[in-house]
Amino acid sequence: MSTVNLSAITKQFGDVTAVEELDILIKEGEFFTFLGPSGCGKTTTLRMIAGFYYPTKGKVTFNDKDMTTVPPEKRNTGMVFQNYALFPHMTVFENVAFGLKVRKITKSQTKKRVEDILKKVRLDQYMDRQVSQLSGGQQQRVALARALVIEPDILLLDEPLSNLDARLRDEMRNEILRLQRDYGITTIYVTHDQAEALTMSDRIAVFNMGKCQQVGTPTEIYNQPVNDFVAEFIGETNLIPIAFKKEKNNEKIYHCEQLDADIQVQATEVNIAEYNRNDQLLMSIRPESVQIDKASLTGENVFKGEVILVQFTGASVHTYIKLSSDAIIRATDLNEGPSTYLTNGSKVNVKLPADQIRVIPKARM
Amino acid sequence: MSTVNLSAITKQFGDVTAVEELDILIKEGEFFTFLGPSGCGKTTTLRMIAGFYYPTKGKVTFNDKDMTTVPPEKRNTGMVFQNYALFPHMTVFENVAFGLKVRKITKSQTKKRVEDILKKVRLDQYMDRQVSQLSGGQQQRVALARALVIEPDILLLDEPLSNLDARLRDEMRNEILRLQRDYGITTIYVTHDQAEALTMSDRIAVFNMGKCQQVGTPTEIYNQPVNDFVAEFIGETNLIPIAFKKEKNNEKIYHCEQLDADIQVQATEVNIAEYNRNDQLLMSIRPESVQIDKASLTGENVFKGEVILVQFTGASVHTYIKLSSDAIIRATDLNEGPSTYLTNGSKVNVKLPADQIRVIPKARM
Amino acid sequence: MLNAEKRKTLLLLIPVILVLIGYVLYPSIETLLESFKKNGVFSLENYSDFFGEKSAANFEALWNSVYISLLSVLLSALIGIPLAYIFNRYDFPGRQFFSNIAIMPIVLPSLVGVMAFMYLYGEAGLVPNAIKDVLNLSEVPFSIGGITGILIVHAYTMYPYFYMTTSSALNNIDPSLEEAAYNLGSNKFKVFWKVTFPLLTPGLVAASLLVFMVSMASFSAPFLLAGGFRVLSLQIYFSKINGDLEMAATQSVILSVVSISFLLFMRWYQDRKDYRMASKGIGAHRSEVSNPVLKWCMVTLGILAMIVLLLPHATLLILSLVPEGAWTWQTYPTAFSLENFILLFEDPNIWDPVRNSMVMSLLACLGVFVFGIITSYALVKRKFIGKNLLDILVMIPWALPATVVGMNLILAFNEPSAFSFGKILVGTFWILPLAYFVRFIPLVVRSTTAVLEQMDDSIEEAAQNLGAKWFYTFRRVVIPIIMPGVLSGTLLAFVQAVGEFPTSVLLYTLDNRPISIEIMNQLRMFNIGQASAYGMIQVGLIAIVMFISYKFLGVKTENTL
Amino acid sequence: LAGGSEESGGKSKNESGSDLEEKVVVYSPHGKDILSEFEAQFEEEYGIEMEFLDMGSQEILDRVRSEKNNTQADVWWGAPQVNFDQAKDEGLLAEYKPSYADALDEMYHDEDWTWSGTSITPEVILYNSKEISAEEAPKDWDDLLDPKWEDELIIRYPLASGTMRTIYSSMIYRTYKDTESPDEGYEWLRKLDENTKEYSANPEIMYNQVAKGVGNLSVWNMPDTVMLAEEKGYPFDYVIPESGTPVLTEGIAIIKDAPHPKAAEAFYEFVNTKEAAKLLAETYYRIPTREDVEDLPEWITETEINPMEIDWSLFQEKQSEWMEYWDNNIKNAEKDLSEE
Ligand SMILES: Nc1ncnc2c1ncn2[C@@H]1O[C@H](COP(=O)(O)OP(=O)(O)OP(=O)(O)O)[C@@H](O)[C@H]1O
Ligand SMILES: Nc1ncnc2c1ncn2[C@@H]1O[C@H](COP(=O)(O)OP(=O)(O)OP(=O)(O)O)[C@@H](O)[C@H]1O
Ligand SMILES: [Mg+2]
Ligand SMILES: [Mg+2]
Repeated sequence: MSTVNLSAITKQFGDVTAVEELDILIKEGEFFTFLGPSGCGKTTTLRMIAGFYYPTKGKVTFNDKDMTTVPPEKRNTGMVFQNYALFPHMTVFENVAFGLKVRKITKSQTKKRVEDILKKVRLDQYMDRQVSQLSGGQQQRVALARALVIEPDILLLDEPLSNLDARLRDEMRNEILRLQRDYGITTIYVTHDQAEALTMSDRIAVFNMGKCQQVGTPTEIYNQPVNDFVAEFIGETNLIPIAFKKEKNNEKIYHCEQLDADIQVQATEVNIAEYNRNDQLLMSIRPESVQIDKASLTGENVFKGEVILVQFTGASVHTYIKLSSDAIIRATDLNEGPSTYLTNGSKVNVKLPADQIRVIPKARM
Repeated sequence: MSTVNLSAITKQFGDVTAVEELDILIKEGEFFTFLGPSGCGKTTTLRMIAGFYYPTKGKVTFNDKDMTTVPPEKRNTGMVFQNYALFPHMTVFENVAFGLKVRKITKSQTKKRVEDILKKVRLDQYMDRQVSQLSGGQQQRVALARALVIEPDILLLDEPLSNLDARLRDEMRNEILRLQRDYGITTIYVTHDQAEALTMSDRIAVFNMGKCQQVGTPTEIYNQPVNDFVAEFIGETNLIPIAFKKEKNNEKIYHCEQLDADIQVQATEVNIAEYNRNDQLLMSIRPESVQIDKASLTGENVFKGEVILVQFTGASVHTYIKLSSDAIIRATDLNEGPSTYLTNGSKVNVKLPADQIRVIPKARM
Repeated sequence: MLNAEKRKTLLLLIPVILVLIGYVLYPSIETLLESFKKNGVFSLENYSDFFGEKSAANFEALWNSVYISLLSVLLSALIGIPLAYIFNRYDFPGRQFFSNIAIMPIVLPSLVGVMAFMYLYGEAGLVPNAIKDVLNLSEVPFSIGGITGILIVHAYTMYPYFYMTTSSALNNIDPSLEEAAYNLGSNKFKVFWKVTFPLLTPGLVAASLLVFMVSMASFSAPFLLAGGFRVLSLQIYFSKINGDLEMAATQSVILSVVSISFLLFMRWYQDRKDYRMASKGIGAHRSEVSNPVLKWCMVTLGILAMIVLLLPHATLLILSLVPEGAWTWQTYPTAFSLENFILLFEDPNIWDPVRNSMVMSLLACLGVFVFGIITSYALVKRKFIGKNLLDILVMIPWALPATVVGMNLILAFNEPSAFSFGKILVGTFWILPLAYFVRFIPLVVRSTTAVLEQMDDSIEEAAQNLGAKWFYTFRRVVIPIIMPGVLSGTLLAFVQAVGEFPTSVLLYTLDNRPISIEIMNQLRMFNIGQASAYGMIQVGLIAIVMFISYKFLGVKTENTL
Repeated sequence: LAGGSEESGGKSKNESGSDLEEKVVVYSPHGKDILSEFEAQFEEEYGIEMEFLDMGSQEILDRVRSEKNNTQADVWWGAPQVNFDQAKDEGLLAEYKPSYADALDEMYHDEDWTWSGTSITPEVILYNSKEISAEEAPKDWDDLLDPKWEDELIIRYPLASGTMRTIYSSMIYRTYKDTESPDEGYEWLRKLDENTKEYSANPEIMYNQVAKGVGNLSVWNMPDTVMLAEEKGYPFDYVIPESGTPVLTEGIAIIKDAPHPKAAEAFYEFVNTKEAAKLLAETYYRIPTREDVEDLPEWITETEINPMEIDWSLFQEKQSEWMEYWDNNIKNAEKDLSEE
């Protein structure tokens, strides 16, 4: 039930700059996700919000109240630590009850709430175990329960589900979302699971090397990435360098060196990202948008290619197609059984629909 | 370069039975994956192979040599611990070099190999950092590098990539696979990422509550699960209780109470799992095999339903359709842009193709 | 058939058990036997005496000993833990310096130390009289003596046990645990009580044991500060002086039984919970403090503590600088000169005792260092039957009064035995290093155990998995991680060995006369000035050793985390 | 001159080297000053090495006892006769009758010559001469019980001190010898206890407390009191109780199975020559036992000592019991508690 505002935050450890000039405003009750490669400063940012690090520069405000140097215990945030940080001398129950005890909740009330949350994270029969006797995933769930049970103003979750199986993760996700919606808890979530980030988040911030690259809703981030880093980092994509050639009606024509061909792209905001005159340009097309067919295809941007690899990933099948000596494109299709898989070496036609392509600049480092 | 044979292994901690009567034979150079829900005994099994636990009952053999009570340092296994277990008093370099030093590799050789592997896990510029100054994912990669660098006979990886982003995970996967193939290292892998398990593994064992449910290749496991636990755990599926009615030509007819209709299933091995006469039966159909259309559909197993939820997950879109008061079915389609999404409440036709359904028994607990 | 694990455990245990049996159990058995003898024949009379005829005095003594010891534990903890916490958790100017000062009390030679206290705070002492004169009071406002005196001296001299074990344990606590507690809304106080403090349990248990047992056996303080006050250690001494060796033995046995019960109780208390910090990966480090007010409060506190802590040393210095006769009836010393030092240095052999003390302490510490590490490792990380028994054996040299330990060694080694390789050790150079070794085993074992209890097992497993043999793992992984604990234990042992008196006096010979004997002799000749000068030399020496070990080893221990 | 002494040293070595062992080991509580001086003189005279261990007399007894199987020491120089008696009973001492035996009163040696006395120490009442004038000071033991001295006495804790044990036992013995019962003596000690401010654990503390006026009276031995007053500037003076005072004998003995018996005898003789006795008296305030020493310092010749008749064997027998009684029943432990 707080807004969180990070203004121009920088954090340095000695010479290392972990976070640089970060500006983010997280709205009340929002489910906000930090996405980014390992070591890009997500944990560091969370820790500054929780109050374990003081920013080297910049300000942290909650609801317009300056919190930059307020000690952590006065911030009413609930955090799931990346390394769990469970109290080894307490049982599962005691670990989870800790925050409630501190808040002077009555014994019976505490017991009820702890049992409740433990049931939700499927650990009710482990209540009296020492935490060292739990498996990795069980420990992670204790950490999660401990943060959730206090129903904080701000929930900070640092990869809280990384050690859980898909099924359990799904349940936990729903639990988190339910809590977050019911109590309107502002939630900041760090995850490496993109599907998770995309399904759960109200908005996402994509980080790279201590800097924020893009902030937006999941569909914005996925469908309208601002640069190649974001496009490549979120979801699979095919990136091929291109150069602007000309504009024609409501289409733009780009030339692609690698394919030695022109590419037509719809001239809408969705298909063309903002870029500067001297930026290097790339076209990005998601594998699932690539159409392949053994028979010939009609329309714009159709190329011939050869299947070089078919990969099975459960629900879907990836097909890698070589379009030219240095351009390989990947297409994803739903798995309809082994009989439908293409075989290596077969010749196919590939279509890159003009309304599915996005032109983006290369990210500046 | 070893086979690993677990025969009738049981491990108890006090009253808790973590692993029960496990029989698994892992072939030389195989990439073998353990899959299963949190707390099902994966780590425990790995630790018995590495030699940190002695089985309460049963035998561990490598290449027909009984290793049950051989101490860990004589097993030449390389393990990535679920909690990393990095040496806190050493730098990144020293951590990774540890195993080589023990093996009396020369200084220059060690340096070369460590630098090499650190480059591969993208940590070359962190060589001289103390491990406490690394981010979670960076620490995990140190643990990975430390196990890989010694090129062991058997590689034991306990969720080695859980804290990495998708891109890095992809690279690391390839690195592991390359090493594994080049040196023929027998690899046992624990992961919660199904796509990972399905793409990388030669074979997969699915665990539940300390017991092995099914062992098979990824396609076997995915397409021919032996029971509802496996079907549900690996990939998404729709499960609906049915009862056998009659056989007709090369089709079997089952009755479905919930839909109040008969279901036709092809009578092949792929579509009908082995079951006993008094097993409860279920039909399983993967969401990507469910066909939906606003227009009417022809053929067998067609039902009418109403869309109740559309979920966007990046590359694909999930649609939940209510077929009857207590039967909801999920269908997955590729994401072809917001314009193609169905809206809640719209009436659709649903087809469950007879060759995509699998009839399975309920798992006995 | 023995599996590899069991074989290793056995291999570890054999030397440990041999040493303990040879140098602890075998000598102590003499005392036990003695306690069951009356005029040379076996009888239970001593015990029936203890609980019968003389029970009033004995029980009074026992009770006094126990409650003084418990209070000493409490007071030492109250001083040691907060100091350790402040010096290890907050970064403020001079932190390193203050934290070194904090262990200075153990440097004070015990007898001279207590006397310095009396000169400071006694009825005729400097501080009460200075206050009286400044405020123009008719009476001194306070003076120490009696039980309060004993407790104050105990707290002062024993809090370093708490300080050092707490410091090394604190450095091993994963900071993210405290952060988690803050995050859940606890204030500093709560975090300390509910998280930090319980996690320090292994260290606190170690320190409590050490302090409890030292106070049980403490001699100088009750003797000097409350001559008539009955405690068990004095009863033993008087029984011995009165020539009733059997009763002395009986009382020693009772004292050990109490100490060992305390040990078992603490062990039970500690074993109820788990203190191994097995969180995933390694947490980030020292939390930051940027409150200037707090910072300066800390500095002030540091300076104040330093003054109080160093006052006895200063008194010792003053005493050593006062020429004979210049501070007898006078409230304040009337003259200063280097006379005492000059007198001392006129003796050409002045450095002999110094060298002896250093050499013997070094030898003993080396032994204790190696033995302590192996033993605590076996105690903490290995499973075997009879662990409690081993633990008791380890603690016996600490539970028994020092004189009794000395007597035991005499009885055991004034004839050839297998453990002395067929030689008579009494009367040779080697008996004293051996005595120091035996005396200080518990110190190193306890402080090492405390740190080992906190170590996550999987770190060791990782090393083994990488192919490291047990010994290599031990050397390269375990030892560096537990080094702070081991070093603090060994340093304490060294410092105490240099000043060790009660066993030295029974065992020294012409060739290995240590410093403490020299100080005692000066005292006996009423040369308090020269005794203090010698004391100052000892203090200086130990300070140098501590400085060196900090410079060369301390730097490394900082890196361990 | 230097050459001459060197020559004589060499000569004596030649003379006596034939029957003396190469060194003599002495255990003694006399302190470095005395011992070093005698070491130098002895080595010069006999040309053999003297080694000494300087430690308390109780410690010597313990040590001699513990070294029984492996004797290290030759001579035990200095301890009250009770210690020697105890050692004798345990069979730790050798017999030796010195050449000056005739000059010793039979009070000052053991009947079997296992030890002989070298000096005597009379016990006295010690007072702070800055606070109490000579007239005011108590004149006899019984004066100490006067209520005006309440909380003025500082007493060295008697159990641990030979001197104090002797004084206390003597107080009991004064009446015991007639009544055969210690009760009157106990009563006397109880009254003394009432006037006692504190019991000090060691002499140093007692001196300090008396000197600084924490309490102004004590009982102690005469030589130490004189020495402190004259050498170390303490404001002490003493009164020899009129009714008589116990006199302790300090002795010397040769240890049984001494490794260097001949040298031991030489040393035994050497430290109790007339010259030596005089030196000890003049410089170290020790009253010689020999009756044939002349030109003794004034403080010895001037003061009149009235030695108390004491049956040392009775002391030996009863002392422990009496002291234990005192410790358990008389000593007021509350005293230590009550002062804050
Ligand atoms: N030392 C122990 N004492 C008691 N029970 C234990 C101990 N270690 C593990 N267990 C229990 O054994 C079961 C299996 O644990 P294991 O660590 O093998 O699970 P896992 O499959 O690795 O799970 P995860 O995916 O969560 O890591 C769990 O239920 C766990 O609680
Ligand atoms: N105490 C420290 N001292 C020095 N550098 C540090 C410290 N803590 C973190 N860093 C560095 O700061 C950068 C950001 O770290 P952070 O933990 O925020 O990454 P992250 O985004 O959480 O990564 P991951 O996904 O791997 O957990 C990393 O490069 C890390 O090495
Ligand atoms: Mg992180
Ligand atoms: Mg696990």
